[in-house]
Amino acid sequence: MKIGVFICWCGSNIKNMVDVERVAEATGKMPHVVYTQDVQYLCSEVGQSDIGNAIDEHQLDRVVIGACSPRMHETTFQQLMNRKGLNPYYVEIANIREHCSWVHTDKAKATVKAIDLVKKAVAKSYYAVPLHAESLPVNKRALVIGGGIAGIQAALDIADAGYPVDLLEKESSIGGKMAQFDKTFPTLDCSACILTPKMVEAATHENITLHTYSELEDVSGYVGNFHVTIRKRATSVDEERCTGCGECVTKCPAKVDNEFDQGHSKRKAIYTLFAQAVPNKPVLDRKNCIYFKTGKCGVCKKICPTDAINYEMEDQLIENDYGAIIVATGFELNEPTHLGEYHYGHHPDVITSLELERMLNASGPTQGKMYRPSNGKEPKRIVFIQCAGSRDRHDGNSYCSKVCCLYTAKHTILLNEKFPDTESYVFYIDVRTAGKNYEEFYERARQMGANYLRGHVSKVEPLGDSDNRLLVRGYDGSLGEQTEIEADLVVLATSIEPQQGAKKLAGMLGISSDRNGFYSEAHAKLKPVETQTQGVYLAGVCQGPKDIPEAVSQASGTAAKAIVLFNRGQVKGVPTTAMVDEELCSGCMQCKPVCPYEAISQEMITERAHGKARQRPVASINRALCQGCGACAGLCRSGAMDIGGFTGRQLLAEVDTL
Amino acid sequence: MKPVIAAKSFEQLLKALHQLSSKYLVVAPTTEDGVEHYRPITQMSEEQKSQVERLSLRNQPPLGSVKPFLFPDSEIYIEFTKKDGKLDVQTPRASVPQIILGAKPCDVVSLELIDKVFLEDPVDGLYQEKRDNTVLIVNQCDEMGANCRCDDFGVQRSTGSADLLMSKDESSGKILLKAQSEKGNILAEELLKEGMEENPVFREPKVPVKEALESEKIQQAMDDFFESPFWEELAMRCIGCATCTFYCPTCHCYDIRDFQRKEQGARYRTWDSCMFPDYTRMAGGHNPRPTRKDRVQNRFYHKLSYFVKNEGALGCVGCGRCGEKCPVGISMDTVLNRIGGEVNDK
Amino acid sequence: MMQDTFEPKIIAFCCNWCSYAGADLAGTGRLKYPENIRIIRVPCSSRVDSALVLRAFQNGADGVMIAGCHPGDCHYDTGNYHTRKRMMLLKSLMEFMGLDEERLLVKWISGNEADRFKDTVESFTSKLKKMGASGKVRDLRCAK
Amino acid sequence: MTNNPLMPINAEVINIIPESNDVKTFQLKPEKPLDHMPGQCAMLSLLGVGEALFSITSPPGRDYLEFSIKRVGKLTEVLHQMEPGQTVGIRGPYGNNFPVERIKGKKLLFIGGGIGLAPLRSLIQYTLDRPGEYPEAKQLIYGARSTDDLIFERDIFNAWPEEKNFEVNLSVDVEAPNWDGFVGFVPQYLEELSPDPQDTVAVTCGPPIMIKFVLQTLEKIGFNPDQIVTTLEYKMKCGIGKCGRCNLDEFYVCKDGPVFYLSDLNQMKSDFI
Amino acid sequence: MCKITEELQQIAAELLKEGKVDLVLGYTKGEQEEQSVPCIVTQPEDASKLIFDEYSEKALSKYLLEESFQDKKVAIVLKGCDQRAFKLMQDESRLGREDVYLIGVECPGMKWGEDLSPFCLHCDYRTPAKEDVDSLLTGADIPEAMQGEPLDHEDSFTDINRLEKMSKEERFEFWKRQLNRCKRCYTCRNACPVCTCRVCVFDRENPDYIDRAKDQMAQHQFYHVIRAFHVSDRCVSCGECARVCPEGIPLHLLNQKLLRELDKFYGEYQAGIDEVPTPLSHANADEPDFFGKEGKA
Repeated sequence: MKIGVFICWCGSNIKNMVDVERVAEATGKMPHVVYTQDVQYLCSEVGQSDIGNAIDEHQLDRVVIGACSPRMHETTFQQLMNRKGLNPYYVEIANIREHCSWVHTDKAKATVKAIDLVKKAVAKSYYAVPLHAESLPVNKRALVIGGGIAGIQAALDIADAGYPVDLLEKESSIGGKMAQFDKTFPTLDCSACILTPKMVEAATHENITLHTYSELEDVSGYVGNFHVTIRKRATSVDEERCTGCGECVTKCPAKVDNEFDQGHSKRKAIYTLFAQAVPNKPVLDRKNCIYFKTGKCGVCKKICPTDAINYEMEDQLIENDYGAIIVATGFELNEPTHLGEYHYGHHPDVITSLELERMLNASGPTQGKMYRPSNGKEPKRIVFIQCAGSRDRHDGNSYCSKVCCLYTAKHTILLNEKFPDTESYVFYIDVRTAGKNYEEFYERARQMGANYLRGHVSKVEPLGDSDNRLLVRGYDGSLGEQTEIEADLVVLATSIEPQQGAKKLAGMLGISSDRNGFYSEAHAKLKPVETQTQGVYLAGVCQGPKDIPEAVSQASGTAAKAIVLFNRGQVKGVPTTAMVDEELCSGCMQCKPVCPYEAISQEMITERAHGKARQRPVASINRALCQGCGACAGLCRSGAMDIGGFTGRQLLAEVDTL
Repeated sequence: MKPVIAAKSFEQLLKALHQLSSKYLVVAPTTEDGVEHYRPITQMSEEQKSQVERLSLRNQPPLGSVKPFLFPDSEIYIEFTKKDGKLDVQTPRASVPQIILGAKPCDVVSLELIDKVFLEDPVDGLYQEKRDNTVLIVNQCDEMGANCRCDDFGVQRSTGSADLLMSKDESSGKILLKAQSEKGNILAEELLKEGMEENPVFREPKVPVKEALESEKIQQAMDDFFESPFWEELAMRCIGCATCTFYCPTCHCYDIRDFQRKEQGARYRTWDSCMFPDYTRMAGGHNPRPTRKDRVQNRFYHKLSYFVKNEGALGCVGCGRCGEKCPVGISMDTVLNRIGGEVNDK
Repeated sequence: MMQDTFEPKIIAFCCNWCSYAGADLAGTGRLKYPENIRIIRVPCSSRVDSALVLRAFQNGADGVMIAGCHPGDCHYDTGNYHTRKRMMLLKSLMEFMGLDEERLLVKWISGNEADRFKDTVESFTSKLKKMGASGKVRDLRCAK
Repeated sequence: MTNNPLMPINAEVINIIPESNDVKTFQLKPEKPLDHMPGQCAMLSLLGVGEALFSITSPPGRDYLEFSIKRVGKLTEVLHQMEPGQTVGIRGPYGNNFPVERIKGKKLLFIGGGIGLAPLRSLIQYTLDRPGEYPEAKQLIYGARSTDDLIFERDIFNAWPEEKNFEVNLSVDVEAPNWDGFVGFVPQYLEELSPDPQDTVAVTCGPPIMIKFVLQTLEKIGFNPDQIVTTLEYKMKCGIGKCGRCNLDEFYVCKDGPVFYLSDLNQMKSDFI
Repeated sequence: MCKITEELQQIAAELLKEGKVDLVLGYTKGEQEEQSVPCIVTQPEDASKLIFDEYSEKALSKYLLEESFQDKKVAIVLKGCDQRAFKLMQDESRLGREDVYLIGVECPGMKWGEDLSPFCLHCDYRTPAKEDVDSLLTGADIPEAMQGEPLDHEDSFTDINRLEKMSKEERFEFWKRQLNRCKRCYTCRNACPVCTCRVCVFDRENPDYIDRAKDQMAQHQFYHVIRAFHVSDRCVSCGECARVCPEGIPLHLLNQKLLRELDKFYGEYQAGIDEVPTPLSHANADEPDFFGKEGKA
């Protein structure tokens, strides 16, 4: 072993506070140090060639640098090592500038410290091992889970870049929540008008394969190499044969509440989700189908002109490999029945915003007419209650659902435009309008006559009059007193929540959720679309409440990440990963749950002991996934787990030197 | 001349020994958190001192033997500093004279057995120096403790290299000491100066000594027993700890280790145990005694066969410590009871 | 040893992404703090195991500091959660054994908290000065 | 001063010869000469690192001692990083030696594997140095895992084949380019060569598994146990029969060994390998 | 003869007779008074050696990892805590359930000198769950002290409370005196049913995490802190470490202190009963932060 020690002056930055010559001299006496030099600027070309020459001349196999922070110039020196045919991890840097000369004022003490730091680096370099990054090929095909606007956007972007995408949707049509909306804020664009072209584009794109009425069954593998099983639920309708004529839907005798209209209309047991559904082919809801319940009926099968109805159809399991997975599973709205004070579920005229949205929608249950569910009459006074279940630490979710302020403003505007004689009252805690043109939009709502009352609603109760109207008791903060408003209709801005199955999906994908159940991004600021599992990205509300433009831009962000991955064609890990000493490893797998990257798995090895071949388990590192944090090594009892560049021996050597 | 001296009471003896503590390290048996050990009397609490008489005169050895005072569990023999490539080596200072009060005959014989190994050429100077510096005051047991097998091993009331014998005259309460070596004589003189008095007679132990096992017979029985499946059974029960070896007064195995941090370091020897796998495992991985059976067998054969062949004596004094503390109840009896009737018939 | 001349030795394990960067920033900002600290770079505070901490004390460190990202900011997402769990246990065990658990400092210091880094070193150093040299966990063969 | 037999004396490293990937030969000059015979060992140590027993590779009568050391553990790792001019601790020599008297006038068959050639080399050179006492034919069968693992290349390829009456047979475990020697394990090669046991003494050393099969093969081709000598390698600490660990039955390998006749080993109750 | 012993002998004899197992690992009467020791029975006629009583403390499960027990069908006697240890080994892939016949026994509480073990007084899992074993033998004579609700941790391990009330210096002196007697015989480690590493960190030589010197308090502290740490969340509270220590060092207090802290801050977890991962192999944002009281600067 031949070590060269190089001490940088950094001009006067180090030299003024540290006696560099003494540092070189003192460390030069350490075992295996065969060459020392102090140099004016090690990072300069001259400094670099000094090191290079010394490597050649003294056949150095390790280099120790005393200079600025390794965070500054580690790569510079590693590249130099590379050029010299030495492994980059044979260079060790002692930080004698940021951690020494710049922060101290006593030259003698600073010099002693600098000597210690360089000695520590030399001791660490005794145990340096060459390291290389692992790379793995990437399967250039993406899976997008969730066919809402975020999923569609991500799929289109990736497909446009030339890579195949599978778009998975659990409903029978893509479109998601946006398909239920009437208008979008702040432009009041017709939601369907901007969404449907995207849906059609996705369905017809040569690189996109739709899997509707399908769910994720299983995921294994890792970035670049996910193996996924998709369960395509039986639709009982042969897609190839069905022409989408709708005859079966018309004739089906079974009627059930239409979820798409929030129960404000009926649909058939065989149905398409909505008029513009993509694909526009019906599915048979077996739970409500008379044939499936009683074995009699079979009307649809009889009248189908193409014989597309197949009652024997079974769920299909489709297996595919993907390089990247985009999660865009969206959200659910909280059913505010638990908020007893609002009387939701007890009085038909207390409805949610989405119910109102459907009513206002020209293709909704009322064709755009407003009515009071209790008596069908047009409501004259509508009270909106904000934060119904959001920002509520006691009975609801502590977070803000973010979009309610704006859609409520939208609702008051739409009501005002369509039904000028309705009065809108809005109870709110704060009105949050961060977003381009949002404040203006809210101002417009107020100017158009919406009455905003800052305060909590304490109770909504039936007034008991013949019209069955409601009394809303609340606190008006601007007046500083209790107020009561008689209302025809009460609209609750309910809380946005993660999907029911979010946790299960997270488990399959190995991603984590925050305390509210939304998926966690890898870094709140700098990795907002990545997850801890490499190759799995987050788009839309599944990561947290957001509006459409945010969801769309996040979706494009995920697409960009997937495209970068596919373009690169391989996953390259970090060189400083965990390593398992199989001789020491018991295979107890305590380390496995510690790993945030799911990089540790169990593997069986065969070994000979006492004359017999035996199988035994050991931990195994996927070096393409491991990021080298060392949480596993910090836990491993027998020290079987180590981190390249920060091995137990190296850290012990450092500790022992100080 | 074998002068007998007497102290009026044990207290007086202890006081006299205290007076000598500037010259000698005086150790005696006491209890510490319920565990019996020899400890320097100067470091004892009053409570611990009150235990000394009982344990010194008791017919059963304490858990800790006197061995650590002659063959310490860790002993540095080279200290060094390495500075700027320069090596500076020191050897630790010589040992101090010490008195061990209340040692048992089994302790004495165990030291004689260790002598056979350590004082044989090449002489282990570290041990010899302490041996020469030690005065053993031994009480001959009148009876045997529950786990004692000293009678079988011919150790019962052995006085061999004891420097002073000690007994209590029950009628007068006097503590009698009889010197039987040069070191013993010197100490007796010193104790006389500290207020002890000459006494005409020494009280000899009451019970007659039983006939011991014949070492050659045991060795032969052991050799005949080598292939027995008993060893595998015993090894299956053993958990491979070092209790038996670390509490054995005749075990003398040691390891040599180096220690260094920064510029300072030491080379020391420290007790090792044949029950540890790494005792024989070589750096390359090969281990001539790879299984626990090999190790268990080696321990018993070392005591009951090899020692006889090499040193002419059984390597066990029947003190019973190993069996008493073994977490799975393996004792010398476990083996002796199995190696054949002839031995047990005596 | 005289209290005012006693210079404690502090070994600090700083995570590469936050605390080490914070220390770097203190340097860049030319903040001044005592020379007593020696920083060992680790990828994440969770790399540090109890053995390393105890080894530092054995070798004669008067204080050991483990610094990581603030909870929630870990570069590796969850590393510092492990750190705080493990180190809480280590500290409570040290306390239970009558060892000076105050000599083990666990601190969250982000990459932009140069002042916090400086303050931490200053206050830890002066605290250790008051406490005097560590003797309870030191291997006597390492005594200076 | 205390008479401590565990106290090493200094020896200067005067030369280091790389033998293979993980074996280096160290030429040492102790501050006081250590007189040894072939087969004996000595304790080498570095303060602060550790101490271990190594067999002496050089024959008696040189003004240095040679040790061929394979890098397997902590001490050997540090030894391998040393440079000439540095100092190591040494004490010894320890153990018995090859039966240089008993083998006088016999044909000699040396069988070595890997690093096991190290102790044999001392004996080989000893007998070559004294052709009058050892005039009969000599043969070496030596093998290693690969061509890279063969040690003492200057002896086995150059010096020894030049000697009169000395046949050198080499083998490697696995095929290698430019290798025209035997491919396979040493016991196989031994069986293939089947040297005549008449008036011959076989001396063998190597990894335990090789020794085991070599001994079987020797007996198979007609050697009697009292014609077979081997040297055992056990873990040792004191080297003087006191620390306990290296016993084989009642014998201490450090003191009563390391050289044993197979006829003696066969008397042992314990497995010696 | 107590009911469990009787049934145990019967089952053991049957299993051996029918060739269902090669050996039965249980307890037999030791050579000393009030001592039961591990016992291996291979012949049906020897089944009568087997006993089970209040001295059958030794946790037998770890024997199954020994080379001598490989490739054999073994029946093993397990108390509640032993079964927990077995389960943990199983969860940690140290062995499989298939080749072992588990004979669960109801534990009457083990002796601790003259008294009952504090572990047993605190234990709420004296008897293995029926579904976890192949045979379950119940009907032990339960001493009165064990008949009610198990004692709280505080009421059972009162020494911890006592130590916590001491000053730091008193605690230091207490442990210094205790650990001074440690000879590093590794009996505590070898007896511990959850110390199951293939290679123990304390046996590693390169790097040597621990020095072999027995005269250095620092090395003893190191050993005992690290040992307690490695066992901490995995401890099945059998009490073997303290029982086997020849120097009577109350090692269990270290483990139990850690368990108490873990339970206090992260919720109760009982190794070998609750599912893995054990508390130290996972961590999350919601756990208490002891080191960030001043918050972010």
